[in-house]
Amino acid sequence: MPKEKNKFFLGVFTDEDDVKPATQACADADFTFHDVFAPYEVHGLDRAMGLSQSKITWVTFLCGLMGTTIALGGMSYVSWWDWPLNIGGKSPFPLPAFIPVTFELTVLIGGVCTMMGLFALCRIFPGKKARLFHPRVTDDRFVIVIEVDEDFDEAKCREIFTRHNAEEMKLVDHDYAADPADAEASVEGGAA
Amino acid sequence: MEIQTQNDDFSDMPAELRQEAEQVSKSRRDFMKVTGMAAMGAVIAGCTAEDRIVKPLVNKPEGITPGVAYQYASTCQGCSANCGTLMKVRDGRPVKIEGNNLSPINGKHRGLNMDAPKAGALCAVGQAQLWTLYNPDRLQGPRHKEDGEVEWSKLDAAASAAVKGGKVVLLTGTISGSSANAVIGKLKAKGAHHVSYDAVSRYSIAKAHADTHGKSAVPRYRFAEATVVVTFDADFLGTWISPVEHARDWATQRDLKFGRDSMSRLVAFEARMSLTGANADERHRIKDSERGAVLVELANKLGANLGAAGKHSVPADVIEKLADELKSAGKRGLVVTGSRDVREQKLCNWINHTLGAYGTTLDLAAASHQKLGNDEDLARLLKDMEAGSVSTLIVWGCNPVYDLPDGEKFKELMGKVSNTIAITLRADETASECTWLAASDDALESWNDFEPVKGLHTLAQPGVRRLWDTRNGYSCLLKWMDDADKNKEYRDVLKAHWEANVLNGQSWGSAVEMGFVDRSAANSKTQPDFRPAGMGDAKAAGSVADTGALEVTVYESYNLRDGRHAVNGWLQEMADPMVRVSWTNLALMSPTTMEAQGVAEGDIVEVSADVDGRKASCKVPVMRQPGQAEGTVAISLGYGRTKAGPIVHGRGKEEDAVDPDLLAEGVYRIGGNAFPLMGTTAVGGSISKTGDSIRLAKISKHDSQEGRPILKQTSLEEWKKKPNAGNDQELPSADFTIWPKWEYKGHKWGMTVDLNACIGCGACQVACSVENNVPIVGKEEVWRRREMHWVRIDAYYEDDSPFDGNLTKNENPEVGFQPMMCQHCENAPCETVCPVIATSHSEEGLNVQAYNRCIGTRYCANNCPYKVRRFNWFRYEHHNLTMNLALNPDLVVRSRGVMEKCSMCAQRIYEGKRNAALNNEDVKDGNIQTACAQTCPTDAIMFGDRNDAKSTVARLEKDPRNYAVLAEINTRPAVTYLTKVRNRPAKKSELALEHDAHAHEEH
Amino acid sequence: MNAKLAVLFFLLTVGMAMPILLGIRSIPDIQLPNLHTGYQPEQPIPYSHRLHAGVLNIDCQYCHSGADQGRHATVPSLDTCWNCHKTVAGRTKTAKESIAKLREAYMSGEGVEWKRVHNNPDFVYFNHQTHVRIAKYIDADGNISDGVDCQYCHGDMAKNGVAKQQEQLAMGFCINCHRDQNERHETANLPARAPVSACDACHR
Amino acid sequence: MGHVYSPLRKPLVDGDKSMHDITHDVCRSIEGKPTALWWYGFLVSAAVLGVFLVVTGWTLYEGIGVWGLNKTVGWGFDITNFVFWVGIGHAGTLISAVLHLFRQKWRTSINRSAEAMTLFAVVCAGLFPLIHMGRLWIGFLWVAPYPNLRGPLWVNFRSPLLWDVFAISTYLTISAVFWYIGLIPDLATVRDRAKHWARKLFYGTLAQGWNGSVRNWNHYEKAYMIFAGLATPLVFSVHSIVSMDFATSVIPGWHTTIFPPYFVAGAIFSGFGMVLTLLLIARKTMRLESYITLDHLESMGKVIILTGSMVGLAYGTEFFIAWYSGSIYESFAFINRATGPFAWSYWIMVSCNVISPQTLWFRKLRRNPWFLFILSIFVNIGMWFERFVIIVTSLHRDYLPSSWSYYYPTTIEVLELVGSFGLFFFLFFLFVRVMPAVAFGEVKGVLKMGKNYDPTGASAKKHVPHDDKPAEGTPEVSHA
Repeated sequence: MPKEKNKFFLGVFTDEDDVKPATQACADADFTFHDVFAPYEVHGLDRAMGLSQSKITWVTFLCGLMGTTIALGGMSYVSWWDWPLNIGGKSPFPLPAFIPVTFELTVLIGGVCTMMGLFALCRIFPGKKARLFHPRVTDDRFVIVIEVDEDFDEAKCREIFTRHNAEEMKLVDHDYAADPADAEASVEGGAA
Repeated sequence: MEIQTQNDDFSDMPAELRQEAEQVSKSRRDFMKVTGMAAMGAVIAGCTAEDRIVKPLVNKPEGITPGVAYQYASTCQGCSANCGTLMKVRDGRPVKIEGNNLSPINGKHRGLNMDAPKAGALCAVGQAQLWTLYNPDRLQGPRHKEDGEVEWSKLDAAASAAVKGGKVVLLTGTISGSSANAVIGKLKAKGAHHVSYDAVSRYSIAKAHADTHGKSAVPRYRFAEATVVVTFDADFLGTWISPVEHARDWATQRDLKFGRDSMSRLVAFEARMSLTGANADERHRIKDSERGAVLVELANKLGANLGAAGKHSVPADVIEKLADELKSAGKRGLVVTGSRDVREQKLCNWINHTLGAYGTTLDLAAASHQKLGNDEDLARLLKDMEAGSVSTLIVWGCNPVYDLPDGEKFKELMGKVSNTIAITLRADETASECTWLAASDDALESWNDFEPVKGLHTLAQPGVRRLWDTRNGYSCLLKWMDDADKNKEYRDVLKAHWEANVLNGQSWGSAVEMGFVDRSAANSKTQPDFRPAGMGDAKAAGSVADTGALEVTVYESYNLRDGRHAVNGWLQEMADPMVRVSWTNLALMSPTTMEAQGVAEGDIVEVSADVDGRKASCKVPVMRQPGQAEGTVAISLGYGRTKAGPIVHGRGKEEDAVDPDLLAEGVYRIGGNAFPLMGTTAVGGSISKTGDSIRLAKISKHDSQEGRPILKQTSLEEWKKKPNAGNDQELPSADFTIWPKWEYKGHKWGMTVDLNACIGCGACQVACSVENNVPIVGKEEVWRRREMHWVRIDAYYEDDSPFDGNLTKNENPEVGFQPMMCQHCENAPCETVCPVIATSHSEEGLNVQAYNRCIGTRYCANNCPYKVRRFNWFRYEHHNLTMNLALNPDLVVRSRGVMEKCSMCAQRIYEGKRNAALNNEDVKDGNIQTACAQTCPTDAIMFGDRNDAKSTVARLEKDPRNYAVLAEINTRPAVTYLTKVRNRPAKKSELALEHDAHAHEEH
Repeated sequence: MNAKLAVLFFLLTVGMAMPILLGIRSIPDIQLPNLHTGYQPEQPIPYSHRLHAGVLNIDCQYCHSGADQGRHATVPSLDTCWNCHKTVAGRTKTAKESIAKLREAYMSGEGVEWKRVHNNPDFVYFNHQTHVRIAKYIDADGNISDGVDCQYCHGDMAKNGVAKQQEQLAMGFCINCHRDQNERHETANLPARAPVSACDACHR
Repeated sequence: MGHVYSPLRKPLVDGDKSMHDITHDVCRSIEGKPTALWWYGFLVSAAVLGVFLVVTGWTLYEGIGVWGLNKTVGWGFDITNFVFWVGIGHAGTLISAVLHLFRQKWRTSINRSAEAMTLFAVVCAGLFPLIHMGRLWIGFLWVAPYPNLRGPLWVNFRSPLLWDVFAISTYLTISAVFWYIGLIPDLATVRDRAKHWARKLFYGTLAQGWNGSVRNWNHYEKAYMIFAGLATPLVFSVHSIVSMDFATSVIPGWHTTIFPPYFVAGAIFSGFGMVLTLLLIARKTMRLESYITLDHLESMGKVIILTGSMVGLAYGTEFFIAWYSGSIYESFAFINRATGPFAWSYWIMVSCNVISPQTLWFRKLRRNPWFLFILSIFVNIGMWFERFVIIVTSLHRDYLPSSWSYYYPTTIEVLELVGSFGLFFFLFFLFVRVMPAVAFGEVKGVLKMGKNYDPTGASAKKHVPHDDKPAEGTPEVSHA
């Protein structure tokens, strides 16, 4: 986030087939994206925005590995190191019998950590207030939010947005947030 | 174990304790207080630490440490065999009864290994005697029929008056003791009459001998001397005269361990399938009415000239062969019969005499005193009562209203007697008809003496202070007859009598410590001469007409005997070992007979018959019994008591499902009373369906082993040719394993069961239940297959016919018994699957179960191939608090929801190790015995250290007969079995294996 | 993935797992909270172990005479107390009162209801004789002594007035000692006297 | 960059729905007043749940003895129900995760409720191993390896039952996480439509401030893929591990190496059966015919016939191996299954699981919702009996004939089975009332799928590019 609070220029779209090329065009024009908003996952939009691949895979991998280590280490400790009991005449270190729990713990710890990693990377947490740039951005509107910085050329941006059938364009303050309660109104407006 | 105690009872306790205890009133709660004080560790109640109170004694008696058990010798009074016992007394209460290892009646060499210490055998009934002691349903004080509870003084006054005038009759069971007879002699001296009778009478034997040998006595049978035994309905391994002694003796001749290679032969002719018949090498099914004819024919074949025998179904060549066998056995042959017909007994006597058996296999000189009942005396008494000439009747230790064939009539006749007094443990059928009920001590809280065999005097001493306001029966008699000893404790009377008559200078202390004094060496060795004239019309027994009607056979049940143990929960639940249906007696019929009669299992039928001109009937459910003679129905005695009171088990009161109307009247009855159907000769009768049926509480639902190699067996012939005959199953090597094997460095406990010796009596089962606090659960739970016994006896009916889904169809199958307890597998499937390690393997080779760790998933039980784990489905508790005193304090009572199983008596193992360590020595083979091995009358179960090369168990591991059940699944059990060898020609299936083996050898 | 990264991952993973494992390892040494340690109920007679066992130096087994004879160490019967106290009247006021109580309890035959301090649960079998008379205790240096000191499990009673539970006496307490001793017995070549650490030694 | 929409593809959403229509259609059911039908279903299931609570309470109070089990048959309805419900719990994750990995877009309309079904089925399943413990009050704690006063005594990692503890709890956790992650965007939509403060707070908390940022979608897409990747082997592992409860034992009929794949196939079979049952009900009562189309049903029908035949093959294989092993115990166990006292349960199993699905070879039947509904019920019954057959018939006659016995279930056990359905449906009704039952976020993503569908097939070769870029060579992919 820039230190001095820039204004935002946003364009609202209704079709993913419009927003994707529009984003691409904005990226090509070297505009600084604040963000792009979509009601559902639009494949390729992140790439169009110029985002690289998510790092969350590393979280999963490392935590999964940790799960494996904890499982194997813990089970070896419990059955072999701490008190090797004679159970059914079997070895105190029955490796094949450890496989299921090792697998489960790998998945469990990997999975739970991935969830927490996702929340951390997305910076979301229970109680966080969602900042919306359009009342219906979680329903059926796509919004491209461009930061109004030194590279920004409003005319060019308007041109790009219009070319891609933007429903609405406006310049807003940096603390702008739409109220979802306006959604119904905008539905009627949109329908008209 | 050695008797390590003072030679006395608690009346010799230090005066202070006695004083203190006497201050406390005798109510039950106070009793708890006394024992609570004595037992420092006894847990009173509560689960939080803050609540636990410990109240030490004010004065501690010398020589008794709280928490330490002491053994006291005594005599079992469960039946009239009078085996020697040792009471394990802890904190003033007996917690276990075991056989006295020194007793000539039931002491045995452990594992037949002469170096090993001896152990004392006891049957299931003996093991279960604690129940009677602690059951609070017995009389807790003297009573009057109408007035209820009375003072002793009032009763004494009335009884003394009654004893003084008129014709006084004392009616008892067998009373053999020297001092006991002295007391009764004193009463007789005052003009009273003494009549004794046995509910299940052996008077016919005495009577026959009176005629044929001039001596009215039951001989002492010595099965240890016999090589050929022929039994005609005498269940000598189960209930006949002195079953523990007979079983022990018989088994010594069946032993093929440690190089012995000969076996006695047992041939049985019987109508019902008895325990003896099940163990016979050859068994023939005959109706009761055919018995005489077979005896006559056998006698004829042995040289008697009794004329043609009547009709019977046994092929002539069988009898011919048997006669040859007997002839070659000579004086080592023995023929016995359980018949109540004197003529048949005489035929027996003739055969035994002809064989020359008197003096070897049966001894009339040193006769048995175990059945002294005199049926003729009884008949006279009945006549006198009818005539109204009896003014006072004292009934003691017997229950004629219940157990006389015509009990109803006896009850009627009692009305004609002006004074009726019962000396009794409980208000049973007879006592409740008496005016006065003198509450007698239980056998375990009173002094007594016996002479089971001529010259063998045994003592019974109390193991506990009287629980309630009761009195020794002899003290009662002495008081009532106003004897000089009337104010003495009976112990002192007994002691004085013994010192004068029995001890012969031996010290009283040593007699009490031993529990008996053996003077039988002084017996004459000469047998009375046979008097041919005495035979009389014996041959007429051979021509009893077969009416063609359904014959009714009644027999003494193994568990309840003549009914005196009907309120014993342990015995009710263990069931008769042959029938294995708990909590009722049954009308047993062969499958074919059942079909012919149109009845099904569980149908309640009324069996009725004309017995000696009297109409009698009995209502019981039907059960199929393969091996029973066609056209017969067998019902066991001992059930159907109406005044025995309820039995309280882990699920509450047991109720009779046969007759709910009775229950509504508050009468608890289990099964039907078959005594009315008891006749001298064969009884013809009929059965009719009542339309009701019940779910039978069967211990086992399936009797065939489906051709699986579980109970392995062979014949003597084959075994002689090939020592591993019957045990030559090829197994994959058990040595291959992907894991390193665990080593057992110190002890490695194990058990060997000799299937040749196991007679299936179930003594181990009850011994185990008593030792290990195993609960009884009642009919409903047993029906659901939830009996808790840690050791069960599997009975397999050997059968060549194909699997029919339920029971064998073979009409005369062979039976094999196999005790099955936790096998303590080295590779235990149960251990692996427990999620919380509630079960694991000890370093001494045992599969241990930590009950308090168990969470009750039942996975271990599912995964147990032997199905020996028992789950506490409910909280099984003793609803009667005094019954808790019978619990063994050395191990816990399992709560609900946990799995339990045989621990190989861990508490006894640790005790043995502790004792060895105290003496700074290694554990000797035989010094540690599990409860089952300890009591086994035939030493079928042997326990020991498999790592000790000299131990019986380790030596038997090398025996070619040794095998592990289900060895093919490689569980490596610590319990192994020895192949059963039958002394009969090999069967085809057994031969086939042998030929295969030969074929292999040739290649 | 290059080799450097692989090493980094491995180190990271182990780095994450080790503290957890070491944490578990250290747990048996941490005394987990226990309901019973420190239990010191008020007794009907405030019997002072400090005075009797400490100052007067009376042997534990003089009173707890069952300890080498059987399962229970036993709370002494009143005649044991009275043996001395028929002549010893006590000096302090408390002592005099207490002895008067004892006298009353003994003479009347009422007895004293003590609160039990060391309570094993019902499902635990413990035998004093085994530990006091039979066992050999081998310390860390290999010195063998006959019997386990009372103090090992009961703490130093002479420190306290009224009896108090000082050790945890939970299964961990027992089994850790059993297993240590087992090893030391092996080392000292005393296998026959090695304590059993199988379940059935205590749970049966 | 844009989408190419193949004319060969049929639309996944019928009717001409806009994105907002979809939002509205789905949210309507959780925003408006519940329908009478919902109330009816909810109350009935709550009542049945009440029965479950009562009988389970009684079982805990009185002891496991209130069931009909005995020393030979230690598991009956309890573990049968457990395995049954775990099996049901398989299709949800499978539909969601595996189909996601395989890019099967038809999953979108059903995956949410299928996942919910998984979750609730696993909840029901997890209850039974708990209830079946003799001492639940300590057992639930003691199966966890936590440091304790017992010193070095932990848990037994050799025990398949402990593997179950880990497998089921992992499966429940990961399924819940997967479900919740999928829900977040939809919850954000619901939040933004909410009027009442309480709803705002509730959905706002759960949606965690999600605002559709593509920066977040970037991580989300990856994470979702990872979850799908984790959940897929998990689906297979869970029932494999459950099968090891039996496969690692020594009891003939249990000791079977083919159990893991056999159980997984059976689980998918039963899971699809249950999904079908629920979908057909939901489709009818919630008027979701536009979203759950006949094509969906047909696809599921095909899965059922495949897995049903696999299960049939497994039954045959077991018999073959029992004979081929030459073990008398093993062969008897299977003969006893088909002809013994429990033969009735065996033949119910075979007719429901193997014979009845074969009717689905006919396309007409595959596309007949009523027929499919009846069939799915058969499959559910059959699969319950499969577990019953495996558990009870193997146990009741194992090695020693002396211990052979029968098993008479008690009313309590039957009520617990019925009651568990009460719990399941109670949760399900709660779910459809509170959470968006269709993953409308994902449906919107496939809305355009098949919009160029040409039923005549005439335009098969004639691609209609939507934007300026030609899409030659990629006619079949749904995205570039």
